[in-house]
Parts: sequence; structure tokens; C-alpha cells
Amino acid sequence: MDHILSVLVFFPAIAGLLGFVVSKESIRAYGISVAAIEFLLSLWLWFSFDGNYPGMQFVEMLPLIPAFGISYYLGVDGISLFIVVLSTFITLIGLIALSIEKDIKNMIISLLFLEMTMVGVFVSLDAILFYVFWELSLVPMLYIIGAWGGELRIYAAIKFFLYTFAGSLIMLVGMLVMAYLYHQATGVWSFAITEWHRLILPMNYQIWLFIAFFIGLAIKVPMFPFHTWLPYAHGQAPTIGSVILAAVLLKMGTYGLVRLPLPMFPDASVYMIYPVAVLSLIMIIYTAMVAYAQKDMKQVVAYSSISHMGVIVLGTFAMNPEGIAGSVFFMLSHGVVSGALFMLVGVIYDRRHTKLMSEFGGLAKVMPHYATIMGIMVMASVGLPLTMSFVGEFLSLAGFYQISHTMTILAGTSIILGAVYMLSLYKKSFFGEVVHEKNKNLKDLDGKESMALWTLVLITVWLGVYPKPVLEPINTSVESLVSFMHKKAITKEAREVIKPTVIKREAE
Amino acid sequence: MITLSHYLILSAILFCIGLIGVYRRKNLLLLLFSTEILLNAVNIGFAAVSKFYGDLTGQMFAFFIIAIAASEVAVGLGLMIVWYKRRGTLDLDSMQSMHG
Amino acid sequence: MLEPISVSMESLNLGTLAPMLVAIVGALGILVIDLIKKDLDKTLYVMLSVLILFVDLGVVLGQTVGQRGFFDVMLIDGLAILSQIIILAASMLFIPLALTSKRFHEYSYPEFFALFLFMVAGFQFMVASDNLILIFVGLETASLALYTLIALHNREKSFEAAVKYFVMGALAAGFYAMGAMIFYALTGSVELYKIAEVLAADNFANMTILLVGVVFMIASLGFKLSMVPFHTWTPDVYEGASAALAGYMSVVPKIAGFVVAMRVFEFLIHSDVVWVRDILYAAVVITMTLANIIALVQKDVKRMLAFSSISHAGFVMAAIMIGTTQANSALFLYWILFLFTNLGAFAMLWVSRHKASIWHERFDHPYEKFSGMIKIMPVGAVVMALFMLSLAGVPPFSLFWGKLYIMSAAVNSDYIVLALIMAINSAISAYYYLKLIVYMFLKDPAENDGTVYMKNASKPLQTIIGFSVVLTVFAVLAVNPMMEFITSYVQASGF
Amino acid sequence: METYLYIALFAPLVGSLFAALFANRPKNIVTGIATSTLLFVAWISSVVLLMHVMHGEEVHVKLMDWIHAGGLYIPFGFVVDQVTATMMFVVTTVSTVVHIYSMGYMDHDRSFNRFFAWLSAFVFSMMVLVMSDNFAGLFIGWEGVGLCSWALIGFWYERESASWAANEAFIMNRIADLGMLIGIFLVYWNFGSLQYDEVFAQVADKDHTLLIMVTAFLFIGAMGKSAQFPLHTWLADAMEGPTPVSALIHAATMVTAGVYLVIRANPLYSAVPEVSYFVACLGAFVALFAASMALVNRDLKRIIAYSTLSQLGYMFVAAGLGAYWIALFHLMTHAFFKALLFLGAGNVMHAMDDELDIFKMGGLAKKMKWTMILMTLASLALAGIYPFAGFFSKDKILEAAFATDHYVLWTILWITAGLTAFYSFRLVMLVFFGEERYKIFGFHPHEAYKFMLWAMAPLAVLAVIAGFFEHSFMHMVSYVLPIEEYHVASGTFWTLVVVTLGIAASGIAVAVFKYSKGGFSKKWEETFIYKLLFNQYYIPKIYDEYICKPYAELSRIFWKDMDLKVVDATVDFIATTIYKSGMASRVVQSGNLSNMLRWMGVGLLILLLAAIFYSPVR
Repeated sequence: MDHILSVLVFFPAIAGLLGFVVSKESIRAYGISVAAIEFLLSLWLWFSFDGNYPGMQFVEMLPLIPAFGISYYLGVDGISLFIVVLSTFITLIGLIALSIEKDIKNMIISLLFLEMTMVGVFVSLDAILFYVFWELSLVPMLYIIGAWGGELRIYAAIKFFLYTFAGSLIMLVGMLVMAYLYHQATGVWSFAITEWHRLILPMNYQIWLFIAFFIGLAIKVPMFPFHTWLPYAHGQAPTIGSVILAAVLLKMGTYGLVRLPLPMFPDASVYMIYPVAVLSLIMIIYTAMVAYAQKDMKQVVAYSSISHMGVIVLGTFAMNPEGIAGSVFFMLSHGVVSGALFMLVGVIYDRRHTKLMSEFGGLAKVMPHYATIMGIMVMASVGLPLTMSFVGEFLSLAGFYQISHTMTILAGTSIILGAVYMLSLYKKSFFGEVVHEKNKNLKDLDGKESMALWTLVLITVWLGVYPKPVLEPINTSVESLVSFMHKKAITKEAREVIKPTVIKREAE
Repeated sequence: MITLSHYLILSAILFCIGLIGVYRRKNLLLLLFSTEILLNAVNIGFAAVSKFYGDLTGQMFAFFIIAIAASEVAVGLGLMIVWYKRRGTLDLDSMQSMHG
Repeated sequence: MLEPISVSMESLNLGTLAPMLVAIVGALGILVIDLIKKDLDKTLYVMLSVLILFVDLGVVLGQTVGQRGFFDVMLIDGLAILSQIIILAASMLFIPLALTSKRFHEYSYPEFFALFLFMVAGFQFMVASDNLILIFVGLETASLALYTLIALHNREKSFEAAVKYFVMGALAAGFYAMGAMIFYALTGSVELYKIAEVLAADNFANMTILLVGVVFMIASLGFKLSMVPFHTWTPDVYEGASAALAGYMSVVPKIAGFVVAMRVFEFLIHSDVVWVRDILYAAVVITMTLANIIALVQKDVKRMLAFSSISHAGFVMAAIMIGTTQANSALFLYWILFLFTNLGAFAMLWVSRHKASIWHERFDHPYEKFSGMIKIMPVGAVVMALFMLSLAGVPPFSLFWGKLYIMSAAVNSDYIVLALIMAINSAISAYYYLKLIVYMFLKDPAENDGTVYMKNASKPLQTIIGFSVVLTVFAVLAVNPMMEFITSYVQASGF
Repeated sequence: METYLYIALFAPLVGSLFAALFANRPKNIVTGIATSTLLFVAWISSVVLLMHVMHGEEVHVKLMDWIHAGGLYIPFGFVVDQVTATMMFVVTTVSTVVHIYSMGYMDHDRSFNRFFAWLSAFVFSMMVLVMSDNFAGLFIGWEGVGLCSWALIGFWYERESASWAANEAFIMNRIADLGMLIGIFLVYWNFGSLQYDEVFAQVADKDHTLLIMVTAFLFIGAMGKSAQFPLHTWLADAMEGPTPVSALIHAATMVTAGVYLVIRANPLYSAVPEVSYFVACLGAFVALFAASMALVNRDLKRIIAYSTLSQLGYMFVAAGLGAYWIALFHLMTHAFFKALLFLGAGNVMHAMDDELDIFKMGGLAKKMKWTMILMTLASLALAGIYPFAGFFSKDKILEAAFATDHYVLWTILWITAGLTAFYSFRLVMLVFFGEERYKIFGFHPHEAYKFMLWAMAPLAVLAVIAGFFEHSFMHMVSYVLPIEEYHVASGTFWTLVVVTLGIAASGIAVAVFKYSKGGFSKKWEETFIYKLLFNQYYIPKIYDEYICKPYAELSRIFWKDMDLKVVDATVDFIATTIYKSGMASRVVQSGNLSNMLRWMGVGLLILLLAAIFYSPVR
């Protein structure tokens, strides 16, 4: 089946449209089953994916505006494949654990549309198509945050929308310039990313374009100092919103970094390593400290996810297979883990309608089952070995170590600071005596919650112990990417810094 | 000896007068007159120039302008009458219901 | 003593006049019918005028590019045909908006439709000539008709709007005449192409005078295109006029204006008179930005749309300033897409038009009116949201492609800064479009029973809205053929 | 042999998972029994392995790939050589004992099952730690034991102090782990692999500074786990956990991981004398430092904890001086007698309803004879009295120090030996002899369950006899560890022995003499020295004042004043400015017709001025 990608992209959207017909009572079941089918499709994609072939697979090409080189151009490689699976998976899990009653129908339909846009971003190989899905993803999210959120929901929603929108418009200009340059070079219009990769630009162009793209992506990641929309979005969004936002939408930014600027502007990327690295370091340390100061569970998780994104960016700019493969893998683990954490916070929020840690304490006694899963996930987010995130974090840092010794040590503090805020969160809310009357008889996880959460736990551990099935395809694609960048680089520095599998060469 | 430039200067002066009228006047009717002055100032210019070049286009234009001015007056007066019927005044400051 | 001039019929080439004639004759016909039999229903007139416009369109399409006629004052080039097609199509889409379920004062007069047709004829004259006289005539015909149409809405505000529009229009006419006069004085001709030749011949000597002439032209056309600071009429007139007419005004007069502006300025730009380029650059930026930031603070949706259409106009003026073929084609593409989106948006307002002012003593369409619409009338809300997103330039909805093309045109001729400014402006503008969406989707209904949203909806109106929804959503499929079509015409007329 | 290896490795895991199934259920003795049995199985197989490798064999297996990205290839590989076998033997022995013991000790605890789940989990991680054949695998175990220790220290999470201590332990270890991680990165990027054999093979041809960095960073990791100064404070606080935990984790096994690392990486360390020397010095310092704190402490378990600390110091001295096998030997003996000591303390606590202040005890000997005997044995061993295990290993260390002409170190260790003897018997005296102070506080002590005592028996035996295996042990480990014979004239040798025994004996004598009649006078407690020691040199206070509090404050500032007031405010400021400017520019739309006309005029005027004054050449 060679149109599987199109199916993957548009199935949820069509299902969403049909969803208008389904009655309010049974819409939840409908949503879950649709998401399940979508997930199975993505699994099929995974299994029919050839892990040893580094290039794009399942490619679909259909010119939309041939005169202007815009086409409907889809494809996946090792890098995007798993993020696609992740997005379908998280959507499914999120739907299963969905605890909202108000306007459930609208919620589910917008979730399905969101799913379309998410998958679309990760499979599209045409810059404009990428941009289309990228922007489109804002709309359902706006609605989800704004309609089901907390007090400041509208402020948060608008902030989220405008901030990202503004950034991506700058990126759009970058894309147009890129297309123009491509046209100058080849005489044909094309927005195909794979085509753009082949274009070798002079340094100053590279730098400006890099900045243009970087701003757009950095706001999404979100890099310091563009991160302030995220705490609001998370703080206000309903659980499902935060889960998807943290698990998938943020990945668009980092995925974009790997897909667009790095291969397009290797020299500029190398030139920019230090600025970017400094920003990421600030992200890692500064936000970790901010997280420690939070009083609200959800904010802690929100800031922690910013902090981890910093490590991902760092890994991406390691410019060697270890680092990039690591960061891609870390995207997945961050997706699973932070998604789970937000879900867990949601669980307690549903019961107590507060997220303040001071309101809890001793939950371990009242809700042992819940406490167990929370503990596992906390440890995962702290990056304990044999959990998914260790593999990612380890590789990212290991990769970046080649760039800079000191910076890696600084970045490594994330494993300390992470422990600090996560454990203090766990201590404050789960350890100690049960002080509040309200907490005395909270009921433990119910069926659907524990089902959703245990799945996440299993995956976290499974891929922590045996990451091979995922890591290998990623690695294949990343290695080819890096060697491509190495070949393409024009400046001497770049060719020195971008190292395709150093160690192998030494070993031989 | 009166040359083209004199005519043009005259037309310019008239134009300015018209503009100033448009500026200063608070009464719709007088506003209308000022615009008429504008157009006619232009007419003078056209007439003079076309004489200078010795082709009729300018004068043709002038005729058209006259015609248009007339029709403008027609429409304008119509509007004013309605307005006056409703408000009993032609003062510009009477129409500020829409702003901001 | 002038000797008599003999004119041979074929030298007149009346075929070039045919489209306008169709419109005018049609208009007269309507009046005649009214004389013969009084108080016939508006539906008849609506359909008649649609038919007349249809015939008109047919004739236009029948014309062949690149011919002159009627003492060579008519010029039928690509632009003329293209813009006439747009004008006629727009008119054919807007006139059925008269078929509301509620009765409105203006539609009970057949004169309304006659005037409408005259106006269309006027616009056609404007675009189908490069003779300053004829342009002037067409412009005035259209404007005068338009003033009257506005006034016919027969409410306090509409009169006020008509008067304001009229007075300023008169001033603008004065400017135009002055500008024409200066050109004439400078070159001894009122035919743009001749003017161009003469100027080129003496290699733009006495630039200053020429510039003074250009200034007057900019002022008058700027008024038509509502460029800052000649835009002040726009919001008030839109507010005063009926939503349907406002929508019409936001599209058709502008396209006519653009074509004229192209004819007047582009030859200057191409014979690089840097001044014009710079001034237009400034004007474009100011228009976009100012209109945007004022639109941010509007309380009324219609008024907001007025400002937004100003800023869109500014956006498009950039294309004229850039002046490449790609830019000019982009202009038309943008405007066609804008036509449909705006049509939809204003039509939505139009169907929700109600007599009593519930939410606001002054405005008909304050934001509050739409709050919680998603709960009361989901489909309507979604449709409106689509239009808003499209206007905000969110892909893949129609206007995004327009913006894309114009920005890329800017980039391709090294106006990267301009492109960035455009980008930022779109970002700003997103806010006020979003505001409506926020009200519709995220707020709870303010006291109303959903009926108001559909006060005077009727099959035809819904059809039109549906039509524009389809075009807004699936624009991407239409872009390529449209673009080829447009480009062919634009190139044909050497712009 | 692979099978034995896998059994030894996974039996504890199975046990742990099994117990975990019942984690949230009420007490169920089956979990205890099951885990203990499985551990016994593990013990048997590690004994088998020990026998197997005794004569230079080596078992090396590769379970499966773990991480493979770019050039980085890490398998789950396990190796059992002599060192590992020793460690396995120690770990399984002690942990089996502790498991059985705990069945009695945790008898009345409502989280009985959870306890065993974590305990076995710990054993598993410890096994991974010692058996792994590469640094990454080591790190897995390293973090795993850290996790388990966190969970077990904070086992009674209702107690604020317990959960606090747990977090402190975890975070401090994390600080060290960062160092270790960096060390691993260094190894990877410079040796191109993380496999021990591949790395050690290349040591010769790597430049010196690099090796210094590698060893230094790895040692930082060791410092954390083995609670060396300045990362030592957590160990004392870790005593919040149940006593069996202290016995197993914080005395016998986990804390010795650091020593194990140094021993395991001996090719690296022996290549850089500087670092090794530093290790030795730090060890000596800690030995004395910890002993001094143990002198005055009133808390039963903390005293033993400090003694553990100082014994670790000994081991590091040995390791630092290149006498790796001695370090390992001391590690083993220490594990036995220290675990025994702790379990004894456990009995006492049971008897005294978890009372820890030794000044509230005394004269317990009558009530609990066996415990008394066992603990005295252990103390003698600790003090290094012939023929107990401690004597052999400790004496070896002193000998090594002396023989390698590190007289300063020797002196320090010598003094420490005296102090050790003193405080351990101070403890014994205060707890078991003298007047029966506990009566005042109304305790009713009773001897522990029989099977608990029996469970302790093997340790006791080993604590006594382990020393005699010195030579066979040396011979065994000589396959992997460098052995250099110290040639000291036999005269000197005997003098050393005598001197050492002498100071130990005198230490005991002083303790017995002093505490048999009332101990030291009250005014001694007024002195500065006492206060200093009693407050652990004010180090915890300093950490709290100058690290924790400022960190919290800084975080708060970053959040409230930086993130909200600067970064976010800027964004909002931009937005509001645009909005305000919109408000401002509304004046254009005054709605007054003549104003509107004026605007047109103004526009025209501006353009005209532009036309006249701004005319760029075309």
C-alpha cells in the first residue's frame, strides 16, 4: 500500500468531519476507535518500514502548484517515522484517559483534526506543506486551550497562537528566500525540502536564512527567551491539551531543526553552535531552577519539559550521529514521559481540582497505585538508566561532549537539578503524613487511567532496556544525514566539526 | 503680455482658494462650492494649456469636467436636501455619529 | 476655422464599447420596465441584472486582447479584460445578496439596480482605457452612482456616510483633474502611453513638475484605494453602508483603482523614477501598519473588516510598487481570493443583520453579538471562523496563497525587508481576526436566541456563502490554473 | 557457567518483581520467604562461580545489545572474573542474611512486601554493578543502587526526616554521578569504547593529562557512592532507613561500590600516581575525620555509620597506594563484620522500641546475651584484634602504607585504628554494660527472634575466620589485580603488628575502663572540640546555609523577578505597545468630516513637499 502516508494524514480529519454526525453519548467511543485505527495504521507503517534504508520511504508526490514548485510531497525516514508513531500513540492514550465531559464532542473532533496536523507536519517533505500543517496545528490547540482551560485560558490561548504564528511567519519569509535562491541556482521553482538540501549556499546567506528558520522553530521548541508562552499554555490547558502540547507539538520545533536548518545550512549551523548552545544551557539550568521554585505541580512539569528540550537542542547541535540520534530518541522519550507526567497531574487535578503541592502530601499512603506510577515516571524524567529518557539524554550529552567539555558539564547539571525539583515535588505531594481532610479518602486510579498510564510505563521501560528497534532506524538515517552534511559543508571548520562516526574510523 | 504661466498661476491660485475653502468651511453647501472652484481652477488650466498646444483635447477635458461638476452638484444637492430634512442643519459638526 | 472631421465607422471599432453599452442599456431597460409596470418584485430585478451582467461578461470574454477603439480612447488589453472579469463576477455574486428574507428599503426601488449597473459600467470604463479623460468619466460615473446607492440604505448613518464619501470624493476628483492637467501641461497629451513616450523622449526633464502631477494622482487614486492618509472615509462609509454594499465596496472599486494605478504609476516605476517607488513603499508600509493597529482596537466587526480591507489594500499596493509581472499577477490572484473571502465574511454579517441594536447602541455587529456562537449555531461559527482564518493568512485557506505570492514577489525583487514587514503585519492582523474567533468559540453566549444570526438568511444567500466557503477552503487547488490564466493576460498587456 | 551467572544475576530481580506484585497488599510472609530463597539460590550460584574462577578461569557473556548509535556501541555484557566473583560472594552472602533477618525485623511493618521488593531490587542492581563488563553497565547498576537506596532510606516516608534524607542521598549521589558520566564520555571519545578490556588495553598509549582527567572524573563518582568528603553527609542521615537496609546498603555493599570502581579501573589508576596518591590522602583524611565524629556521637546507628565511613577511608588508602587486592580484601572482611554490627544494632533497637540514644541504654547484656556476644565479636573485628578478620586486612593496609614510605598516612591510619577501637567499645560498653539506664525511660528490652540470631551466625563466623583466607584470596585475585610483595624486614614487620595491636588494645582498654564507671565528665561536653565533633564539624549546617537556602532563593528570584518580570513582561510589553499605539492612532478617525478633509490635505502637502525637496536622481 503506497498511499499509507496520505491515509495516515487524512484519515483522522475525515473521521473528524464524520464525527459531527455521531451522537454525543457515543462520541468518546468513536474517537477512541478512530485513534486506535490510526495508531494501528502507524504501526503498520513502522513494520513495513525498511530500517536499513536511510533515505525517504513511502514517498508520495503530487504537484499542487507546479508553476510555483509547490507540491503534495510526503515521505518518512527513520527520523520522522517514530515521531509519527508517537503522535498517533499519544493521541490514542490521551483519548483513552480523557476525563472531560463538557462539549466532549467538539473536544474529540478538534483532537482528531489536531492529529491530522501533527502527522502532517512530520511526514511532509514540501516546505509549504510543512508550513501549512504547522500553522494549522495552532487552530485546534487554540480551541482546546481556550475552551476547556482555566481562568486565564483566553489570554494563554491567544498568546500561544500569536507568538507561534509570528515566529513561523518569519520562517515563511526564510522559506520564500530559500525558494528564490533555489530558483536562481537551478532555474526552476521548488519547495521540496529534499531538493533544498542539495543547495549549497554562500556563508552569509546561510547565516541569515538559518536565523530566519531558527526563530520560527525556536519559538515552538521553545528556546529561552521565547519560552514564556509555554507555562501559560500548560498552566491553563486541560490535561489532554498539555499532554499533546508537551508530547508532540513541541517536537515539531526540534524535529524542524533536524529536518530544515541543519542539512540546509551546515556551515551556518556549525557557525551558530555556540550561541545556540548557550541558549540551550540557559534553558537547561535556568528553567530547572525556575521549576524548583514552582508551587504548582503542573508548572513544575511544564518547566521541566522546557529544561529537557534544552538537552534535545544541545544534542541536535552536537553535529555527530551520537548526538543527533540521541536527541531524536530523546524527543520520543520526552514525549512519552512528559505526556505521562501531565496525565498524572491531570489525574489528581480531576480529583481535587487543585494542582498546588501544598494541598497534598502523603498521597503515597492514600493512592499507592498512583504513587507508584508517578514514582516511576519521576525517575524516568530524572533520567534513570533503563528508562527511555536515559538513553536519549546520555546520547545527546555524549554527542555534545565532542563539541565542548565545559558546556557538557554545565548541561549535565540537568541530571542534578532535575533530581532536585522532581524529587522535591514527589516529596512534597506524596511523602509525609496526610494533612488535608480532603485527601483522606481520595480514590486511586480507575480502570482507564491505569490502563493508559501503565502502557506508558511499559513503553518507557521497554525502550529503556531495549531501544534497538527504534534507535537503529533512527541511527541509520541520522548517520547518512550527518555524512551528507559533512560532504556538503563548504567551510573548513564545518567539515572538521561535523563528524560522521568518528569512532568507527578510529576502530578500523 | 499675458503668457501661459500667468494662466497657470491663476489656476493654481484658484485651486488654493478652493482648497482653503474646503478646509475652513463648516457648511456643506459652501464646501460644495469650494470643490466647484477647485474643478474650475483646473478648467482654466486646461483651456490655457490646450490653447498653448493648439489641440482640442484640453478643452474637451474641460467640457467633461464641467459636465461632471454639474452632475456632482446634482447628487450633492440631493444628499444635502435629505440631510437637511432629517437634521435641519448643514453644519459639518452635526455628522460625527461614526468615529474611532 | 476648423474643417469638418469625417469619422469612418470601422475606425470607431465600437466593439470595444460593447460591454459598457450592455450594462448601460440594461440599466435603462430596467428603468423602462419600471415605467411600464410599477411595483414589481425585487427578485425580478435582481435576476435581470444578474443576466445583464452575465451577457456583459460574455461580451468581455469575447473581446480580443490588444485593440483600441472609439477615437483610440478605449484600450482593451489584458488588464482591462482581466479586471472587467473580476468586476463583473464580483457584481454577479454581490447583487443576489439583495435577496434577503427581510425587506430592505433600497431594494424596493428598481433605480437601485439601474444605478448598480451604471456603476459597473463606470468601473468598466475606468479599467478599459488609458485616456485620462475617460478614466475620469468612468471614475465619476461609478462614484456618483455609489454615493447614491449608499444613501439609498436610508438610515441616519448611511446618509452621513454618503455625504462624507461624496465630499471627499469631490475633493479627490479635484486632485485628479489637477493631476491630469499637470500631465497635460507637461506633455500636451492625456493618453498615458503618449505621456510616457513624451516624457521618455525628453528624458524626464523638469522632473519636479512631473512629480507634482504624480502627487495629485497619488492623492486621488490613494483616495479610491483608501491609502493612508486618504483612507479616513473607509471605515465610516463601510459602517454606514449595508453590509452587502460594504463588502462590494471593499472589492470592486479597489480593483478598478488598482488597474488605473498600475497604468499611471508603473511606466514611471519602470522608467525608474525612484521617487515614485520610494513614496509608494512608504505609503504601502504606513497603510498596512496603521490600518492594522487601528483595527486592533475596534469594537465592531464590520468596522474591523473595514480597517482590515484597508490594510489588505496596502498589502496589494506593494505589488504595484514592486512592478514585476509576478507581482502584478500576484495582485490579481490576491484580489480574486480576497474577493471570495471578503464576500463570505460580509455576507455572514449581512445575514445576521438585525434592526434593533441589542448589544450596542451604535454598532450592528459588535463582537459581543457573536460570543458563544459555536454553542448556538456551530456551522455558522465554523464558517465565519474559516473566513477569519483565511483573512489572517492561515494556510491552507485562500488568502494565504495570495500573501505567499506577493511576499515571494517581494523577495524575488530583493524587497526582503518589505516581506518581513508584511509578515509582521500579518502577525499583528491575526490578533483582531482571532478576537472574533475567540468570541465565537471561547466565550459563553451573551443573551440571545440564535435566531439573530440567521435573521435574513435565505437560500440564495446561503448558497453564496457556501460557494465562498468551498473556494476559501480548497483555494489551493484553484491557485495554479488561476495563476496561469492571470499571468497570460498580464503578460499580454506587458505589465 | 553462563546459567549460573544468569541465575545469580536475575534471581534477585525475579524475587523483587514477585514481591512487587504484592507491594500494596497487607503483609504476606510468602514474599519474604520467596525473595530469601531466591537470594539463597543466587548465593549458591555465585559460590559455584567463585569456585570456578578460583583458578584463573573467567566467564564472559553478552546478553544483548543495549545502545548503538553512531560509533557508540554498548551491549549488556557481563563478566565474572576473580574480583567480580568476590564481590558477588560478599553481596549475596550479606544480602541473604539480611533478607532472612528482615523477615523478623520488619515483622510488624505494614509495608512488609514493599520492603522486600526494594531490597531484592537493590541486590539486582548491585549485581549488575559488579558484573557488568563495561562502564555504561556499571553506571546502570550505579544509578540502580542509588534509586533503591533512595526508596529504602525513605521507606518510612511518613517521617519528614526520612524522606528528606532519601532525597539528600539521591541528589548528592547525582552530583557525583555527573562526574562519573563525564568520565564515561571522556573514555568513550578517547578510547572509542566503553568495554573494560578494550579501554584498559589502550591505557599505555594515551597521553597522561587525559588519563588524569578520566581517573579524576571517575573518582568523583566513587566519592559520591562511597560518601567520601565532601559528599559524606548523606551517609549519616541515611540511617533514617530500616536497620537491615543500613546493614546491607550503607555498610556492606553499596557504599563500597566506589572502592570497587577504583579496583576495577586499576589499570587506569596505576597509570596516574598523582590521582592515586590523592585518593590515598583523601582516604586517610576521611578515616580520621569520620572516626573523630564517631567518638562523641550518641546515636547508635550513626556511630556505626561513621565507622563505616572511616573504614571506607582505609580501603581508599589501600587502593590509592596501589594495593588493590588489599582494598578488596578489607572490603570483604569489613562487609561481614560491619553488617553483623548493624544487625546487632537492629536487635538492640527492636529491644528498645527504636530508641537510638545509647545513653538511654546500658546493661542490656543481661537481657540479650547473644546479641551482646555477636556485637562484641564484630567490634573486635572492627577494632582489628587478632585473630578476627579485621586484623588481617587492616594490618595489611598499614603495612602497605609503611612499606611504600608513606609515613604520614601510616601515622594517621595508626591513630585512627586507636580511635576505632575506642569508639566501638564505647558503644559496646554503653549499650550492654554499666547501669541499666533504660529502666528510667521505661523500656522493656527482649532478645530478638531465634532465627534472626541464627541468620546472623554465618556473618559472625566469617567475621572471625575470614582473615585466614588471606593468602588463598591473594592468590585468587592475583589473576586480575597487581600484587606487589612489600619487603619489610621481619623485625619491622613484627614491630608494626605489635604497635598496631597495641594501640587498638589500648583504645579498647580506655573505653572499657572509662565507661565501666560512668564515662567522661559532663564538662567535657562543654568544650569546643566536643561541640565541633558533635555537630559533625558544622558541615551539614554549612551546606544548608550556603547551598540549599541560596539555591532556593535564587530559584525564586529567577521565577518571580526574572521570568515573570523581565522575559515575559517584555513580550507582553511589545503586544500592549502595539495595542496602545492603535488606541493612540484612533484620533485620525475623529469622524469629523472637516478633519478628514484636512487629513487628505495634509497627505497632499506632505507628498508635495516630498516632491519638491526629496528628489533622488533616477
